[in-house]
Amino acid sequence: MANKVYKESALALADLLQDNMTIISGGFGICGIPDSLLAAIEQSGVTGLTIVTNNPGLDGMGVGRLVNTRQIKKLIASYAGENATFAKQYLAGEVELEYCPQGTLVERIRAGGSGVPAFYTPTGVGTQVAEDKETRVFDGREYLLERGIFGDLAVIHAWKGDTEGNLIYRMTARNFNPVMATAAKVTVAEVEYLVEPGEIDPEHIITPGIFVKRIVEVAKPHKHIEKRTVRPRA
Amino acid sequence: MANKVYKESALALADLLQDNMTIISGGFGICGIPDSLLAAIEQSGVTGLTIVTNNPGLDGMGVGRLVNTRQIKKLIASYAGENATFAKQYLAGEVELEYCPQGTLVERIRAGGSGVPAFYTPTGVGTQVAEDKETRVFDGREYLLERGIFGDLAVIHAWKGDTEGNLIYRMTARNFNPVMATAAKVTVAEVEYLVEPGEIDPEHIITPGIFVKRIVEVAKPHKHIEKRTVRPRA
Amino acid sequence: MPWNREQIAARAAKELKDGFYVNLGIGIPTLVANMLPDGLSIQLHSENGMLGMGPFPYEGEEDADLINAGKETITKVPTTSFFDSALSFGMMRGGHINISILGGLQVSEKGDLANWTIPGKMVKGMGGAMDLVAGVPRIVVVMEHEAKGESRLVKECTLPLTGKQVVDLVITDLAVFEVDPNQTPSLRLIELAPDVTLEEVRQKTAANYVEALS
Amino acid sequence: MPWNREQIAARAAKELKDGFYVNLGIGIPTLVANMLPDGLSIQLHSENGMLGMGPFPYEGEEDADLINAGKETITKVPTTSFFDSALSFGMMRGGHINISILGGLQVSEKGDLANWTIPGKMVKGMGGAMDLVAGVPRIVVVMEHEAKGESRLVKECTLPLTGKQVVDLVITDLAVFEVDPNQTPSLRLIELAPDVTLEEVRQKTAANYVEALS
Repeated sequence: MANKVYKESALALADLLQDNMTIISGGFGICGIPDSLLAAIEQSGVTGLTIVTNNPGLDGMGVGRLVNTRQIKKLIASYAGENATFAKQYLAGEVELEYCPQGTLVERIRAGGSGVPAFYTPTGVGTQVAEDKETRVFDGREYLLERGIFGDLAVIHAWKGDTEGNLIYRMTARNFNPVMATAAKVTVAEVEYLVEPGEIDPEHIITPGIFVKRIVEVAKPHKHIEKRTVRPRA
Repeated sequence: MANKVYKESALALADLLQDNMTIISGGFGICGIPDSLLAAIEQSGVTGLTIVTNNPGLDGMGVGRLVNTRQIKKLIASYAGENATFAKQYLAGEVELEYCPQGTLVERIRAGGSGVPAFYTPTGVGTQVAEDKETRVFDGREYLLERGIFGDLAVIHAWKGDTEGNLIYRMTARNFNPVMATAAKVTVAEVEYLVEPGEIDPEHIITPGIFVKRIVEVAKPHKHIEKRTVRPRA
Repeated sequence: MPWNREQIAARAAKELKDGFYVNLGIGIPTLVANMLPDGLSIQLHSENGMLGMGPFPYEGEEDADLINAGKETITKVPTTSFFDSALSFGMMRGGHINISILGGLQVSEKGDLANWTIPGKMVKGMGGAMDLVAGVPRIVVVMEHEAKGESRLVKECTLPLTGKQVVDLVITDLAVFEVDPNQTPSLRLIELAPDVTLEEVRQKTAANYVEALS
Repeated sequence: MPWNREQIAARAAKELKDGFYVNLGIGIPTLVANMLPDGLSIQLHSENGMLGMGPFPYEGEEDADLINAGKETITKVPTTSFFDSALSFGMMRGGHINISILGGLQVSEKGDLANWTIPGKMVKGMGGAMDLVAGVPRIVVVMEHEAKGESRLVKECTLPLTGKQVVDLVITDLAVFEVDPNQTPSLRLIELAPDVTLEEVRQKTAANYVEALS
């Protein structure tokens, strides 16, 4: 009987990683990032990667791991602040960066995962995002043609998953993860809690198991906070 | 303070209904249909309607109510079987029918609700669905250009909703409802249980309240079963 | 002896492999649900927003909110998930479902499928059939070989198409054909029902095909 | 006396109406969250997948899984819902969010906005800003009137654009301008900060505008 469960991130990825592949990675900032899977990619030493992610994390954290080791050839992201090493490499021309507005980025990934090769969007019309892109007017308004994105591999982080690959997320750690889960030849999910089928209410499942080929439990990951903001107790 | 709650379906719709408007209606078969809201539309007597729904329900049930009263000018649907009155009217040329493949239909509605005016899809290439539509080749495969749909009014059925308009659904009664909730100038939801904000876990909410302008509780709706299939007890 | 409906379904069930996500059409395909190979992990997809379909409910346990694409009452299983129609069709169009077993009215020798309407006769509709054939990588059609004495395996479909060059395998009451678009003719007879002869298939098949029994 | 950052935010907060869904950018816009008009139902949207944002947590109650678009720890409230990034940006692009209050680097007299990068200086990115200005029906920009002695209200933006003709209202430390694309010039001065003179605004504003104080 088909088994999706792997004991370690490195084992889950071992036969999947190749130089010059396209990897889609979940997370917003360092929230909801598949850090254990990214650490395994770092350790593997694969290089020439095209990484699709909202932003390249912090120095040595999340996708930032692969920045430090120069495993990335090209980054497709909506934001690249907060990572000084990436900024330095980019300004020195050592890494490619394709800026994609965040909503366009997630819609391109959703399109790729759902068999839509291209769509029109109002976002970016008249800006440098529109350079070299087709435009078209519908009902008097101008739109850009944007293409779907489909990766060789997607790595995502979920809170809880069952052995069938059904996943749920926790608060804003959900972000890009469920969409990215749909948009690669192979999706590997790391989860904080691995449970049996039936333990997650079928009404609450966000990512159905069909999208998840492999799953690995990463017990008690250390989650960093990028900007700790608090208020005084009254 | 803004109030979305209405006491009755008729009151929730009273100032919204107009002849010749486009109404998007949730449900698959007669499962998850906003029958109370549709009954109020029937009662109102508005006519010349364009109805977007997966299929026109059964005789006098769901959208079938508006078939019997001849309030529909045009139906956009993926399926029109199981409703003899509609079939008769259609074969007599008394009502327009635009067939739209089910996946294209829901994607057009999703596009309309999320600001995407048009997208390409492989569905229907080489069939009568492709007649009069633009085609385009991406990466060696042919696709059709399909337009988004955005209604004047969407009527949907949910299981539970809070006064802010956050909604959850029950099993396969979810179907088109969450997508349709996003795609109209005004969305009115009928719910079986109206609760206070906070009573639905924010992780479980399927339709955030931003999409729902009005909400009405329809206590204990009578739910019909279209095809009762059972197995013998062992 | 030609296969009956159950036997056609049983032959189709052999196409299912461990770990597959499967969409079954209405009619003969529905029967496949009762013939899933033992010990394999197979999840059934229902276009109206469900993966992991269970059998019909026990009498008295029917729930109007839990139906399949044929509007029949069903049940859930431990692996079940529910979702909306957009995600459901994203699964299809995006190639995530491994195989679909569908009924057919006509299949052409190039693998075109017609199965959604008979003009002037049926007011039904394509439902999700066009999405399935456009998105699912393996399409198996199960149907009677003939309708009213006319072959359903044809040179060109005369009924409105569901999809062009989309069929991979056809299982009729008489035989099994595969469609290989890289060969001419594309249609290849690969299996006969018990006691059915090559001659009988020749007589009852309007499409060109190669006899390629193994 | 020109408005300080809090006063600019307070002026922006007056644009919020009962029942509004509101997206606040980073910087001065964030301050608006503390100035929501009492008794109104206003839900704050966070692009990373949340509606109904609460205030910062009490010390010790921060949760790494609960952040806003500025990556700051926040809290939930009874009306909160969580969702994925696709639905979040569908809300923006689809016109469901009523108003967005954003920071700016330059606003042109036609309502063009530049607020995402200074070439050669910043390696940041547009994040969700281009989606917001393309989709949200009312865009309010809050910014200092000048940067290093140069007007930020310009004839034509020299910095890369976030969007063309997208700004509806500009609130600076000196004044409030509305943009009415049906008038020439489109930019209209409609309000002054206390003790700020028309003369001072004239001197510090590079864009053409009409004085239209009510």
